Amino acid sequence: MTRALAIHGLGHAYALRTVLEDIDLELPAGRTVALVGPSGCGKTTLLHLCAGLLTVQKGTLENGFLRPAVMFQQPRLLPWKTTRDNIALGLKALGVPAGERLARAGAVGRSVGLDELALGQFPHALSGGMQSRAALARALALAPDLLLMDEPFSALDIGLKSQLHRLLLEHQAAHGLAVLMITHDLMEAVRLADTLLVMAAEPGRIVHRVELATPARRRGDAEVYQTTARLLQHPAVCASFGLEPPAPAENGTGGCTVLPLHGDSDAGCAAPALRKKGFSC
Amino acid sequence: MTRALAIHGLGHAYALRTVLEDIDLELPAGRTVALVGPSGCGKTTLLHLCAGLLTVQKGTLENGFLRPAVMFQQPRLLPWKTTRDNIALGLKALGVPAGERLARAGAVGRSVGLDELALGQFPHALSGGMQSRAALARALALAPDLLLMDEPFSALDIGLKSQLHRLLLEHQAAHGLAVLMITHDLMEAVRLADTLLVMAAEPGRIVHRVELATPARRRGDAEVYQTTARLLQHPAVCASFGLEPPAPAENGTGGCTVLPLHGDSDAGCAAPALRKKGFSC
Amino acid sequence: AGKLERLTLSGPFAAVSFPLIHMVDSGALKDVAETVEFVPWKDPDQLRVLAIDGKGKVDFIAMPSNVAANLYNRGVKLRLINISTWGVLWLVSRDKSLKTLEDFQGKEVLMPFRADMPDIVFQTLADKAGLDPKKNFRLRYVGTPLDAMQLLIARQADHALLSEPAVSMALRKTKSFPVSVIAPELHRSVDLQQEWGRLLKRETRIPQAGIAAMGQALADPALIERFQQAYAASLKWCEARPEECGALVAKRVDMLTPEGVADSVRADNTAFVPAHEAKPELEFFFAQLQARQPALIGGKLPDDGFYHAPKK
Amino acid sequence: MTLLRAWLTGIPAYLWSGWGAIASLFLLLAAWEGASAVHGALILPDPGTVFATLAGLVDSGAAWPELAVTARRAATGLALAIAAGSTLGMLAGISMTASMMSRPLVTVLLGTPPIAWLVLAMLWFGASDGTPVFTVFIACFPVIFVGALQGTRTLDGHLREVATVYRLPLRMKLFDLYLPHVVSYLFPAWITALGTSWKVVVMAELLSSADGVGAALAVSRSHLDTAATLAWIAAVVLTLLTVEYLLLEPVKRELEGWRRQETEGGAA
Amino acid sequence: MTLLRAWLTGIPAYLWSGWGAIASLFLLLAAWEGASAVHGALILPDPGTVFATLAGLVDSGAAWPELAVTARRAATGLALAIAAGSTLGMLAGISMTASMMSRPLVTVLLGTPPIAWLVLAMLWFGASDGTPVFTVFIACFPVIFVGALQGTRTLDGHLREVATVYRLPLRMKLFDLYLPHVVSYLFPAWITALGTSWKVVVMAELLSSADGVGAALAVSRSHLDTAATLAWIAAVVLTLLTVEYLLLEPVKRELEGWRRQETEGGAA
Ligand SMILES: Nc1ncnc2c1ncn2[C@@H]1O[C@H](COP(=O)(O)OP(=O)(O)OP(=O)(O)O)[C@@H](O)[C@H]1O
Ligand SMILES: Nc1ncnc2c1ncn2[C@@H]1O[C@H](COP(=O)(O)OP(=O)(O)OP(=O)(O)O)[C@@H](O)[C@H]1O
Ligand SMILES: [Mg+2]
Ligand SMILES: [Mg+2]
Repeated sequence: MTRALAIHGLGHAYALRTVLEDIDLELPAGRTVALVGPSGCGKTTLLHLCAGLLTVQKGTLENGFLRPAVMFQQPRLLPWKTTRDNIALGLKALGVPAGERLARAGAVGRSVGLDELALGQFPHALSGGMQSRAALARALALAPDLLLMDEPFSALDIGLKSQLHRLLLEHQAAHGLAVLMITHDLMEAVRLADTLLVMAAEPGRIVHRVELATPARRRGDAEVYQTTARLLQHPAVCASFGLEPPAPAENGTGGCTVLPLHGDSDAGCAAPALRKKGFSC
Repeated sequence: MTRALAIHGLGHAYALRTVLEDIDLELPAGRTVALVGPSGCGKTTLLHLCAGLLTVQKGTLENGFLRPAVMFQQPRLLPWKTTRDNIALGLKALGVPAGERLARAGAVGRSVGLDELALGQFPHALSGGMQSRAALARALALAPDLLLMDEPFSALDIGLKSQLHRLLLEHQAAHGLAVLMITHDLMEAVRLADTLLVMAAEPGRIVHRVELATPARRRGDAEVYQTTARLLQHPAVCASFGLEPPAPAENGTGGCTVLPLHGDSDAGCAAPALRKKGFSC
Repeated sequence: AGKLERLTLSGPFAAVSFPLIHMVDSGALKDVAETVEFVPWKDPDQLRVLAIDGKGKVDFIAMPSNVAANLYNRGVKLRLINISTWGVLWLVSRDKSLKTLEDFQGKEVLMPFRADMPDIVFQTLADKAGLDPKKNFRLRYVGTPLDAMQLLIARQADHALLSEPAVSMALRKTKSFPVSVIAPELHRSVDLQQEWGRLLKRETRIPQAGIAAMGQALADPALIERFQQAYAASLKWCEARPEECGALVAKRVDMLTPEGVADSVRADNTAFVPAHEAKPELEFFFAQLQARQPALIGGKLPDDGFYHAPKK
Repeated sequence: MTLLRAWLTGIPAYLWSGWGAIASLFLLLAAWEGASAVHGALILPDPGTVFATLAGLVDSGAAWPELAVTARRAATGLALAIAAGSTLGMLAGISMTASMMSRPLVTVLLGTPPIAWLVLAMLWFGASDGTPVFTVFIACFPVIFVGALQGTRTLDGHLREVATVYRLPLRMKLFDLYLPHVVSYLFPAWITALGTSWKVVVMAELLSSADGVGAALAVSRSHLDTAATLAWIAAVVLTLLTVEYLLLEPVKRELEGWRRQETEGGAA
Repeated sequence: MTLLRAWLTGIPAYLWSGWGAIASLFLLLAAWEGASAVHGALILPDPGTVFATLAGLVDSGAAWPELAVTARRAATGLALAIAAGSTLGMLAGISMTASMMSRPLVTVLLGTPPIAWLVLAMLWFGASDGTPVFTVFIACFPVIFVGALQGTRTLDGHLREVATVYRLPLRMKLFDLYLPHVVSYLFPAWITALGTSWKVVVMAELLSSADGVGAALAVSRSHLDTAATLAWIAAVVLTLLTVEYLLLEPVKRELEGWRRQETEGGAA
């Protein structure tokens, strides 16, 4: 089997409720796919399917990677292990001897900004962001060839976020890592991904696909910004996020609004539409 | 006691480790204070002190509000109660009869975008974003006069985020709600807050304070953007987030970089500095 | 014949076993076997384990006669060889004036072991006296004689049906410090053996317990004969020297005191009677039991194979 | 009402999933049969004989009154122990001091051989139901207490904070916060206590009482009637299995429903 | 090693926090004294007399050998039950089928009065230690099994997914994932089993043994020597308290250290 993740016509239902339909996705080694979409559209479900935590009900999923690692939406650290031991969990499972394992865990922990004190504490004594960094470190420590990440940076401040973006890109360059990541931050997705998939809800499906030609490490801020802005102009994307596309006549740059920072223009942005019926209060 | 939260010289230590020092803060009814700062600097600790979950060790904290509500960083829903019952928890504690309580819980739940199906499910069957919305609804259902929120919108997509921003502002206008919120999204803070406090770590302290004069509901996108950009120029803020302020000569707008979308200019932005020693990998 | 390697005697902590203990202690059977040992049994479960055939663990075992019949009827290979205990049942009472069964009418009587032989004997006698055991007495069943004794001493009850050596132990206890300070004296009241004779118009004795032969002994009439002699001698020795017998037994059995055993030996009604001679009395006794509680003897009267008869 | 409904609707699905249980009971019977063949009927009669004897006891009407008496005593003692043990255990779990103070008493209760109580119980309760009920209570109370105590102390501190913040009154704290969590600790304790109660009541009757299964057992034991002895024991165990599978399990399934769905959702 | 160190370092802090426990034991003594005054020395001798008798037994050297024998039997049976119950319970908890199959057997074990086993045990083990050890095992095994089973089944599904994803081998699953969670269920079970083991071994010796505390108890009981009877029982209970507080509790504190800190951090 080639080192790639190949999904064709994948569907999933919880009991009688279909949450995913007809998903197609290719993820070869060394590439990054970012998944964006409204809350509850089935992103996590798709990720869990890729991780083998849910059985495939419909369609096919072929995972040719040898050493996948998953970072869940919640940190899911083992509360009875110190942060260092938590990070070393995957290594222990591989049979790495204690000394080496803890040294490597410590190094990875420090690389995501956890100091010695934090590494020695139990998870409950860590702040939210520190917990999610520990979870990220646990995944990275494995030196995986496929990294599945569910909103990995959402609990982090802007400084840490950009540091970890760099870390991830370096890691990817060094190890040829394939990454499937879920994020709510469009700009983050555009910055890191080679392929960007936009999902819509009910049932969860892919409605838009963007391929980014420039390699992520050489992608400039301007390009990131422009791509994001273009993305927000796309009707399918607006519809998926329940945003009203502004009338093209009114606004030169076009695109739906919300993240209004797409220029210095103070064009009047339409208020986002109500996504669900009965949206009141 | 007046309906206000007044904090003076507040400090806190876990065991021997000081995490908060000399915090001063005033939050009168109807106002919003946003707290931003690097991960692990003590924001959640401060919020828990305000919520009365930690005993005050140093300084004074006076809370004159009658009905505070807290939204934690993690959803913390009771796993054995359906979403609707979870939202109604605070109402049940107040002795609201079952019928009315569930009706009100349903209404609030729908207002944050949870449909009937989700309201009837147990929390584990909700997606991450749905859980955090349920936690928000639980706090809002109480019709509190003080709302303490820890990263309330970080698990939500752009569309929902802006919807809930509007919801919060409406709620505040209608009930004169005081809000203390923690966020990692500077723009969100600038959009919603009347006062913005920037914290730095080790020990956690307030290093910068911004008062926003325009009421939040009338704050335009342009203003939000400009204030955010100005904020990122401030050396204390840059230092707190571990960002290198770009040399003023090179860049017209100045300010440290990271969120590079502060204009169409594609000025070369310096890479963020490493915040901790030993940052490697 | 060659000497046996091991000879095992067994019995409960009651009068039937005292001679067995003396036999082991005095080396009466030294010429028959290398080692002779005594193994006590305390409850029906232990008895069952000792009694399973095929194992050949026990050779002579002391037990109540009805239990022997019961085991025999259930297919255990054993034969009754003698009866030595002819009366150990007494009513113990706080009231000196009660002389006959009729005097106990309307009184609460503690009765250990429901539906066991003493209970059935009591009921039979009551019936013969024209009384309904259920209506004319208030029988309170308790688990063990110990519980009955404890209730007596604690003055929670005034009358109890007990057997030796429990009777003697209880009487001794109530006269000795510190018990007597609180509990007034107890009296050996009605002798059930006397009542048996009076009401059933027979000899004043009940064939209550004896020895059964099992295992290797069954096939060895000479061994049985030898045992019978030794047993009869030891029984006589005990009767003649209650004090010495008491000391001997109490040394082996922690639960009994020398005085209690001695009293018991003085009081009980012993006589060595080979099984075939006791057969009529036994059959009468079994018939009485069968009439009320067939399960006590295993449902039917044992056939002739049950009674050991020496070859003339 | 909800419990009753759950009980009724739960049964069919439950029976279906009970095949494993039935299979293993048959395995047990087979082992019994084997042991009986080895040891002979005096020591261990075979299941056929025993169940025939039991059927005889039931037919003759001898079984029901004794079983009813014993069941009444076991149920009373158990109910008292469950009520007192669950409540006191949870209260002790909430307060650190109460927990420190109650623990050694529980150990004393647990470790004292019943012999020590029996005389006192006979004095206090005489020949009434009191003695076996008291014995059952003493035997079951600490088991349940310890479970409730531990369950209360292991509640997630985060949820406790939610309760503080939303100002739950004590009643709600007990019933909406602690109980649903503690139930998962109480259930093994209840199952243990249920089994224990039957065993203990039989033993107590055996030692002290004139009626009930234990007394019947004592009689058949002294008659060396092994088949009847085992028939009585079989009656006890069958009653116990019935109670557990028709009553306790469906209740458990209902109360822990949220947990089951979680597992299924997570691993399906 | 870590356990041993934890045991040693835990003691001083532990003793300090033990005042509440000691206070409640004194309350118990007071109640005993009161009851003794009401019922008289014959039924319930006062604590002073009993402890004097116990001191006499200890001085005369009569107590230690019996206690040692009994302790050996209780410890053996308990160790076997803990090993088998914890392991099998956890395995049954991991597999749904195993859990379905084992539950009724456990109920049968729990609910069968020891009378039913005793004959078989005597037959298999004779007069050796076997019978009491077996009885203890039978009494303690189901308690521990049920605790382990329930503990395993209540592990957070999320953490189980982590184990799947990080491909933990079975050994790690047991020791790094399940055991630390299950321990919180096992501890009440272990405490219960510890108490039960002492009680049961004494009762078994009382019925079937020539030595040990139970046999001594039988003797003093047959002499109607209430003071000695209670002295033996006091000896058993004191030993039990010692074992529990010097051994089990410190171990528990160590193993559940992460939980304690959590509570303190959360509520301090
Ligand atoms: N275990 C489950 N049982 C039943 N329904 C579930 C379960 N898990 C998720 N769902 C439902 O499936 C849908 C998709 O959930 P999923 O967690 O995949 O969303 P998501 O895209 O990750 O959302 P978010 O961005 O909020 O995390 C939701 O409507 C949710 O209610
Ligand atoms: N219960 C605790 N015991 C000991 N230390 C703690 C505890 N809770 C938090 N800390 C420490 O206090 C510091 C501040 O934590 P806090 O949760 O307040 O950070 P935060 O600002 O909310 O961070 P984040 O943005 O990552 O949520 C951290 O270094 C953390 O390790
Ligand atoms: Mg998700
Ligand atoms: Mg925080």
